[in-house]
Amino acid sequence: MPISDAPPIIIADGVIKQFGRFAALRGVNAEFAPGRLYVVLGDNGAGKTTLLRTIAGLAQPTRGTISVLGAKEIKTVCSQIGYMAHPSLLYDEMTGFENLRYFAGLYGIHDDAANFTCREAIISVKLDPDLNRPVGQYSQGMRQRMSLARALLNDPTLLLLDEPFSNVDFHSAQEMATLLGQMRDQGKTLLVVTHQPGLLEPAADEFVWIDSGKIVDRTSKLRAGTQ
Amino acid sequence: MKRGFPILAIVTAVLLSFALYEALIGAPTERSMGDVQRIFYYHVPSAWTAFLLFFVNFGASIAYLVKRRPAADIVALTSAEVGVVFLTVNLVTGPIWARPVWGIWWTWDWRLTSTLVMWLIYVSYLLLRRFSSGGQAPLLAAALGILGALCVPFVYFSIWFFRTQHPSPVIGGGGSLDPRMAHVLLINWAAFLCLAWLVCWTRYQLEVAKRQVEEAQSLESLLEGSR
Amino acid sequence: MTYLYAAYIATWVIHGTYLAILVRKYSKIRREMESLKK
Amino acid sequence: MSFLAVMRATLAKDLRLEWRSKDAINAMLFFSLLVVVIFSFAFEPTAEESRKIAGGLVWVAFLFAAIVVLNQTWARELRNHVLDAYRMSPASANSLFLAKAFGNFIFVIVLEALMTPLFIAFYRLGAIGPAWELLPIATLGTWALVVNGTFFAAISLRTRSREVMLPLLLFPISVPALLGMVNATTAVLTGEESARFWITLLVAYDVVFTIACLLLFETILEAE
Repeated sequence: MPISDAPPIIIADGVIKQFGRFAALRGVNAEFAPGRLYVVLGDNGAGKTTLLRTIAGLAQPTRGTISVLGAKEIKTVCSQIGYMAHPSLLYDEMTGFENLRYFAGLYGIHDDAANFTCREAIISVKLDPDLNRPVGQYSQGMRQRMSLARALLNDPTLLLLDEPFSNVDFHSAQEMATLLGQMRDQGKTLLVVTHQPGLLEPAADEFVWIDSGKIVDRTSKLRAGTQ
Repeated sequence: MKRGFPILAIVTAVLLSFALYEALIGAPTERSMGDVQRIFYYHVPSAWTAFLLFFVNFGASIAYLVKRRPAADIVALTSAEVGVVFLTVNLVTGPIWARPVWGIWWTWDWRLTSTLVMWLIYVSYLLLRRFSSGGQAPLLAAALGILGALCVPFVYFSIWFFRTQHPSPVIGGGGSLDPRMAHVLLINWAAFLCLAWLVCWTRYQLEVAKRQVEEAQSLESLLEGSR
Repeated sequence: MTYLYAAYIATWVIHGTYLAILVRKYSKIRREMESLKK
Repeated sequence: MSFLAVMRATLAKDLRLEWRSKDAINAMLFFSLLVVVIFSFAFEPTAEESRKIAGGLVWVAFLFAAIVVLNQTWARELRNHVLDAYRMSPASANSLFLAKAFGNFIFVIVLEALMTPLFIAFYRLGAIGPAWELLPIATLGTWALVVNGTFFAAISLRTRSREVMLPLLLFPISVPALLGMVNATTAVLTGEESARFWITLLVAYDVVFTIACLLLFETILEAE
């Protein structure tokens, strides 16, 4: 594994996140280099989602600091971050294209440019941009892919994906995994939380193991015996 | 600071007893209302103290939003809570005075009504503090504190206009006040201010202790999990 | 006169109640502190 | 100009969502219809009597109906956590707030336009004073309800039992505005006095609270 000289894109220093008395993160110290694909693994409730939300700036660490793309104030670099959450982050009553048009507007992409960007994003996840059906009536797999398309709208340099393959059929999941690999090759940084690390094994640079709110191990190969 | 507390407690006790003596025996008896008028010496200072405390709440709310210091938040909480207590005294003694003088417990006179509305505003503030938890609670409370304070002049102005259009019983004590009575009133106010200061101080220390305990508890749960 | 006394008593009952609430809160915190020290 | 563009897009999105689901407007309409009917049992709806209390009646009905809409606006953003997507974007918090406030304003105004004929018919109302004044009164009064309502709905969103919290926070602070609306309306209906003072009061209230909400909203949105 080549050691990159570029400064880390994410630096977490003693990050603790508590909800009342429950500690979701118990002191995360980690650096993530740019242009890599990281696969984040761990049991349910280990703190994977909280880690992603903290990096995305949606949750403030109770203690410790986190800096993303060189900024402590994550809001200032938010236009370079793409986030795909477990919920779809889409309006069920609107079609996929309408949804994306709206969110593109939030990033200052309007009119023809928005039409173009949204079509491209939808096509890149292998969906039909002209599909005239509200997202609420999509299958779970389609919704997941549309959700990924939404995260790609602003052409982010850092992508945070929370369970992108859950409920997606095997074939589509493989296609998505290939797409993620391509994005890494374009120089994007990806953090992917998943229960199906096997799909990403060819593309992944590093596997990050989380247990009860701490990073317990980082390996370049998937350990034997996991799924 | 520690030694200041008993001194203040003694000063308050002495002042309160002296003020009580002055109010019951020292002050001259009002001609038309008789002894009942002596409620005045508890009724009015309570209201003034409450207004002062709400003003402190307003200041502390702004200070918290600007500086984000927990101390400002505790001051805001303390002043609102003690303010509500004092305003409750004012609202309870009012009808007890009104009954023998006007023959009715309550009238929708502008002063009574606007004081009641103000009481409602700050009770809703305390409710919000009760029903929100976590790191964001102080922010929400501060926002409400500011809006509530902005609302107070509107409340008084609108209700004043509303009720003066319709004739209503006139409150005694308005107009010129006997200098001896004014003297007693001021002594009582001083005594109640001391009491308010004392109670606020206690409440403040209590909240500080409570937050320290919570901090320690969360730290403890943090350590337990990492074993 | 009864009204006067009623008002004064009511005032002190309200203050007393509030102080009692504070004392209860304090003893609760005290207990939690004790359990923490262990 | 991005501020206005985002605001317009959000408003259009909200109107479209409401048009497709019609959740809020249906609930609101039926609710105020119920209020009209129930109030008619509370007093004899003869012309003379109703003229005096109609102002209060109408606005209480609209206030309760507005609560229904206000709870809906943010609930819509919580489904699928869409609000997170907004919070992660560089778009300004205030364009979201203004879009939401305008959206609610439109819903409540539509409701008022639909309900007013009903009130007139049921309670045999008619204005003795200058009826055109009802237009600015309705506009200013509705904005007063909606601007604070949108703000407090966003606050109560982050508390436990949020649907209950909204009226508890909103009603006390809305008292001056309500007084303004009710009295201005009564003044016009009875024609006994001028509504001038109350309209001025509403203008002042609207200005102060719109500015205050705009200054504070970003903090509320960024709070987790």
